[in-house]
Amino acid sequence: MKLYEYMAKGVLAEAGVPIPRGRLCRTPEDAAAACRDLGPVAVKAQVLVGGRGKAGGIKVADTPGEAEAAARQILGMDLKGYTVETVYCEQKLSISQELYLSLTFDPGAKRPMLIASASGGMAIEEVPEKAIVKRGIPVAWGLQPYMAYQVARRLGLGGTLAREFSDLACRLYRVFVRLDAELVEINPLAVVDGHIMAADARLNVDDDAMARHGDLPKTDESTPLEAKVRALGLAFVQLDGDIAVMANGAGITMATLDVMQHYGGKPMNFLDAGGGSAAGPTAEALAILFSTRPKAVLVNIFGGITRCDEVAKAIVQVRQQQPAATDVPLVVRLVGTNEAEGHAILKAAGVDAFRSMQQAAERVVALAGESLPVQSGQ
Amino acid sequence: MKLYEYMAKGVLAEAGVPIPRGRLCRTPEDAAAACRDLGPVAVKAQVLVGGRGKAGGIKVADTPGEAEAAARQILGMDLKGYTVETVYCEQKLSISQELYLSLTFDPGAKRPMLIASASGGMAIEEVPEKAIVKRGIPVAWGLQPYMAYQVARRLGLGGTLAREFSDLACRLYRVFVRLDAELVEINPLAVVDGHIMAADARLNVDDDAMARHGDLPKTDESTPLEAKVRALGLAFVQLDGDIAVMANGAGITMATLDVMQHYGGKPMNFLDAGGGSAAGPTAEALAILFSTRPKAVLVNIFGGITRCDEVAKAIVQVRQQQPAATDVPLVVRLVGTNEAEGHAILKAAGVDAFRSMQQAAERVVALAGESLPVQSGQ
Amino acid sequence: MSVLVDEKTRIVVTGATGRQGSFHLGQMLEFGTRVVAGVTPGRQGQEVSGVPVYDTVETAVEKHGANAAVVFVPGTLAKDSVMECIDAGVPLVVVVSEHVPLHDAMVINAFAAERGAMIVGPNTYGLCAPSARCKIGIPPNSIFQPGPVGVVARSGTLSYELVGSLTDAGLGQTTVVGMGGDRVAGLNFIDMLKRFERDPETKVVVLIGEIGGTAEEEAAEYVKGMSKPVVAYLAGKSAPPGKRMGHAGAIIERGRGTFESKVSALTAGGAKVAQLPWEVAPLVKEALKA
Amino acid sequence: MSVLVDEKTRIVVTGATGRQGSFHLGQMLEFGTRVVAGVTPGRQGQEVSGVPVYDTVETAVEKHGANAAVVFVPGTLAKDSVMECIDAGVPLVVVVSEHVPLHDAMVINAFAAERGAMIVGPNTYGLCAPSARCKIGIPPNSIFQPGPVGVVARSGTLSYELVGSLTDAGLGQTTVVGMGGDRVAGLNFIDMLKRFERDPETKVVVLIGEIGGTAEEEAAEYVKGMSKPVVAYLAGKSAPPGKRMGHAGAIIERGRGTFESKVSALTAGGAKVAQLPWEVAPLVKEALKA
Repeated sequence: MKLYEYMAKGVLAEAGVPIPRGRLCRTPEDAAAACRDLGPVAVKAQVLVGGRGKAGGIKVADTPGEAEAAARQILGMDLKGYTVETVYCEQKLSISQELYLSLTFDPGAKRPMLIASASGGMAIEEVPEKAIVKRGIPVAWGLQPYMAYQVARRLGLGGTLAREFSDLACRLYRVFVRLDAELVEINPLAVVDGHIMAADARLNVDDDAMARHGDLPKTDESTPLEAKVRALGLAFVQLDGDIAVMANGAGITMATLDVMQHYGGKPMNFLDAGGGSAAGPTAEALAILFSTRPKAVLVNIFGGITRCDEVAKAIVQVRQQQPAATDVPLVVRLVGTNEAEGHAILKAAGVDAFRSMQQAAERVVALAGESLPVQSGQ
Repeated sequence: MKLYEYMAKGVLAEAGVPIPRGRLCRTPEDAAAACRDLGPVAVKAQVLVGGRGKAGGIKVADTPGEAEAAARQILGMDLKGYTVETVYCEQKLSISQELYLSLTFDPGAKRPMLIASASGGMAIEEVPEKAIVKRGIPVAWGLQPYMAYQVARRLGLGGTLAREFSDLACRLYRVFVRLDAELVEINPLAVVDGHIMAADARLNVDDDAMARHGDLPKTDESTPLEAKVRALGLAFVQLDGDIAVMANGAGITMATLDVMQHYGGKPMNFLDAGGGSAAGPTAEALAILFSTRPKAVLVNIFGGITRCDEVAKAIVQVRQQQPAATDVPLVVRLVGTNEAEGHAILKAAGVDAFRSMQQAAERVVALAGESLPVQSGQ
Repeated sequence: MSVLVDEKTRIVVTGATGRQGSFHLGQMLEFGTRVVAGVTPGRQGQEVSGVPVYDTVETAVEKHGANAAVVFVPGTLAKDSVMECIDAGVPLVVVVSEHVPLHDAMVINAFAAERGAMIVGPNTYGLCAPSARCKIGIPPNSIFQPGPVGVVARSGTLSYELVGSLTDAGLGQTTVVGMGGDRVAGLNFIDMLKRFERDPETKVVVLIGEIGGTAEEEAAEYVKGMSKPVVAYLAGKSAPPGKRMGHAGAIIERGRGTFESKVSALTAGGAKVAQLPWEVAPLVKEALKA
Repeated sequence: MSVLVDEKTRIVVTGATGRQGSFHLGQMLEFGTRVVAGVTPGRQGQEVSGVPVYDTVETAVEKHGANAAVVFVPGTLAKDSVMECIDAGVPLVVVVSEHVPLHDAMVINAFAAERGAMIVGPNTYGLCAPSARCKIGIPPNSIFQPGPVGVVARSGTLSYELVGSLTDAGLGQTTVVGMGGDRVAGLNFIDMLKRFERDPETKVVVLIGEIGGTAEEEAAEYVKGMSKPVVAYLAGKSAPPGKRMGHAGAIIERGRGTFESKVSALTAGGAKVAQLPWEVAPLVKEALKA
């Protein structure tokens, strides 16, 4: 779960990380009032996607009138598909240097990693590798001040700045661990009047650890449809095509999309019904897929634990109960335990059933009228 | 620094450890009011020493009148040399089992240790070794639930109690580490209505870590004199004798007391002026010693870093400035850098100066009029 | 003797009395696996499919000499269960639990490294050595068959699909291992490639990867030096960049971990990369002939 | 060659520009010790007694091949400084700092154990190998003399007293080590007794203990099996039970760690226990003759 900038900054401030003064505003009038209190401000769209600056989501205002106008422009704006509902008005900073600092994890080394650069203020993936300092952090001991100080020296910081950097990084690390964060990113980490402060902040919390952070504010970047499917505990992503797809397991779902695309089909979604999922949620998810009015639906189930006959029964039931479903061509690929029984149930209900993934994919693409000439092997 | 029971319980409650309801009371009237709110209570003297129960510092009261009477008896009471200034009125518990649980450190293994017993409610040193479960805790990983659960099983706990024990021990461990505790002790850890709660609590914080716990309430069990000397950063303990002693370094100070006692002297105090201490604090401490009106004073300085002449000058100055000092015989044993100069300064001021510890000890005992026939070597 | 487990592997199941744990305990027994004990705190004295249940792993190891564990407890409890297994001296811990928090996974791995234990997972289907009749985890029993192919994968059901297709083609397996779909996992591709390279019974290796992360690219470096042929299949060719596709790992970011980079790295490493799932078995057959 | 340090020991001083650090850096140089670098963050480029100062231990080690460190930073900063030394690969770290928090001392020791480093202290005066002209820490230079006696102690000034009395009696030392007065310390009596037992130049060992803790009782067990004579002196005979006497360790509790228990354990172990400080040198002389 991603936190909005203002939430992340609230968390950091509590942990003793210096941040600029600022205030969350829901209306242009709020923004004007904030500017009266704070002086010249940056009016910053609160959205969960990066790159809002370039997209016009940040405007500087020197007077309450300018702040009001800026907020009026930004509030309600569409930023990369998300509507801006709040702005954060923050005192305008006179920044003498922009650094970069983040904490994330290193899958290879299986431990946290600090990433820093003296070239902040731009996306870190645009900073050349040699301008980036990386430091693995031992899980057992955590980030120690000396480690962060070494990084500060490598960035070319000295004196007060090196000490402040080290202190700030250690505070950030405590937040990173305490909140089960995947990423804490300060970009830019600004030098203002010879001191370091977090001019921006991203904080992404591990979804798998949300249960132990009930006190955190909640955000959601799902579309309503995604939220509906995810509420069933299933992984779901909306795509641009028109053939709805469901399979059980992330890898097989991706492979199913790949195969279908190979035959010219355009997937409408990624829906992983889970490797060990029961017939119940699978059926509910299928019902939702039907409600999105696809050209056709492909279900690819490898029945390991769940028996094929149970899955078949659930599929048939959904098809019968969903008014939208009867018109939509449904292709099911079903293998595994009680496979024959499953196929019999499906066929009796008029559903196309296959043992071969290849045939099922070809069939659903044909039913959606999207078949392409296929070059085998490429 | 030791926390009072009520302070320790406040800390534990914040960490989610179940404790009985209770209230701190400063007057008998407070206690009566507490009993009206809480029902039958235990009125417990708040002192920093153990064994208050046996010493009459805990009384049970079923009515506000009884609570008032109990508080009247306990408040102002002298418990092992400490005057009771507050009582903690706590709901009377119907305890079905008393356990013991503490976290402390194991100097040999250099790590924290959990100590538990199914025989709680009495001093743990009176519990037979075989009824005690000890579990070393790896510093890097801390106390994990499974470790505490294993201990619970070894104590014979099962079901809910084992789970609650494990949860409580882990919470206690977090407090132990977060507060730099030397000891967290729950005795008894009580079973009440099938659930576990901390019926008493001790929490001793490492003095060397107090700087990072500025938010903790402060307690002090020093006598005014001890507080005065400790404020100089020196280690000081009042004893029962009449010869004041100061040396630099804990080991040499103890050895000086031993030697003096060997010759029949009775030490009035232990004052470690510190191995590397400067002449300044040494002089201030000496001035305090003179103010306690000892029969004689013995100063034993091994001048390593501090030069002997500096020490000698400081001693002479104190003696001249303290009206009480001139009548008190002063013996100084001084060796090390600039030894000869030091001795000259002392002799010029009429102070007995020795190079030999043996002679100095014999001399001060003689001056205090306490010499005994000595059996050499035993 | 297989590369991770063999006939002497004696398994303790944690979370044994849960829905998943008890079902798969039975399935493992049916496969022939020597499941010697279950663990669920508070359930000591019970049995699951005739296997005794204990309160602690310590006791299970003491009484039955278990030398491998499989963890079925819920994700947020997995850290404790895995550490308990390692602390009890179990050298191989297969973590089936899904939704293990990222920081817990890092702790588990650091603790395992300190104690010299091997973690498989979390969020793995487990592993199977068909000739040793040893399956630890949740894959369906029916897909396996003894033979010369070593399989290492990230995804579960995709593994079943491909292992099933191997078996259907008469190509049995020495050992099949799932690394699990999480971003921080114990055993990785290279760990397994090394073992397969050393294992005299393994003649060809199948690597089943997917977009996201750089594990396949790193594995490709090792493949270069291998004497045995490697056949790879990668899922996610059609995934749009920047969208999470279920597995936490399957996210395309910063130009790394793309389908193309993985295919070209593995190809450069000398692996044959199958374009479609049903091309894997024929490629393995070819490799065995060569 | 001495037991912990020798002519090739190259020392880095952390907290080198502080009052204590800079003074003792000079004293160590005067003794002949090879102090190669100092460290104080923010002071790189400065010098102390001609020794260059760096911002980090890493740099000091890189530039000067330091293989031992002595830590003079304030107690609450010692943990960071010691971990920095260990992480930079320094195998021996002498922690002079006083008032190191207990939990920090535990962390330092666990980290040192993981990395295979040796900690002396905290709250120690350090150590000295007179024949190697190597003194690390704060004892006065004048008290040492090369010779056959190994000394290991808890207290500082009491060590100076007794080492001084040995030197005055013509009894030089191979190595003198202070374990430090804190409750959780790195190197302990047994670690040193083992080294002295192995060291061909050490002919007799002096153990200087005090009341509190059980380190002396544990050492006594090891003394039993030693081929070399051990002379002990213990402070605290007159201390009343239950009162803290300066050193955190010097507290008599629960009937353990008393003067009597230490004397009887060491005597049973075969050590000669001196009753008074000035009896140590004569007992050592006797032991050397035997």
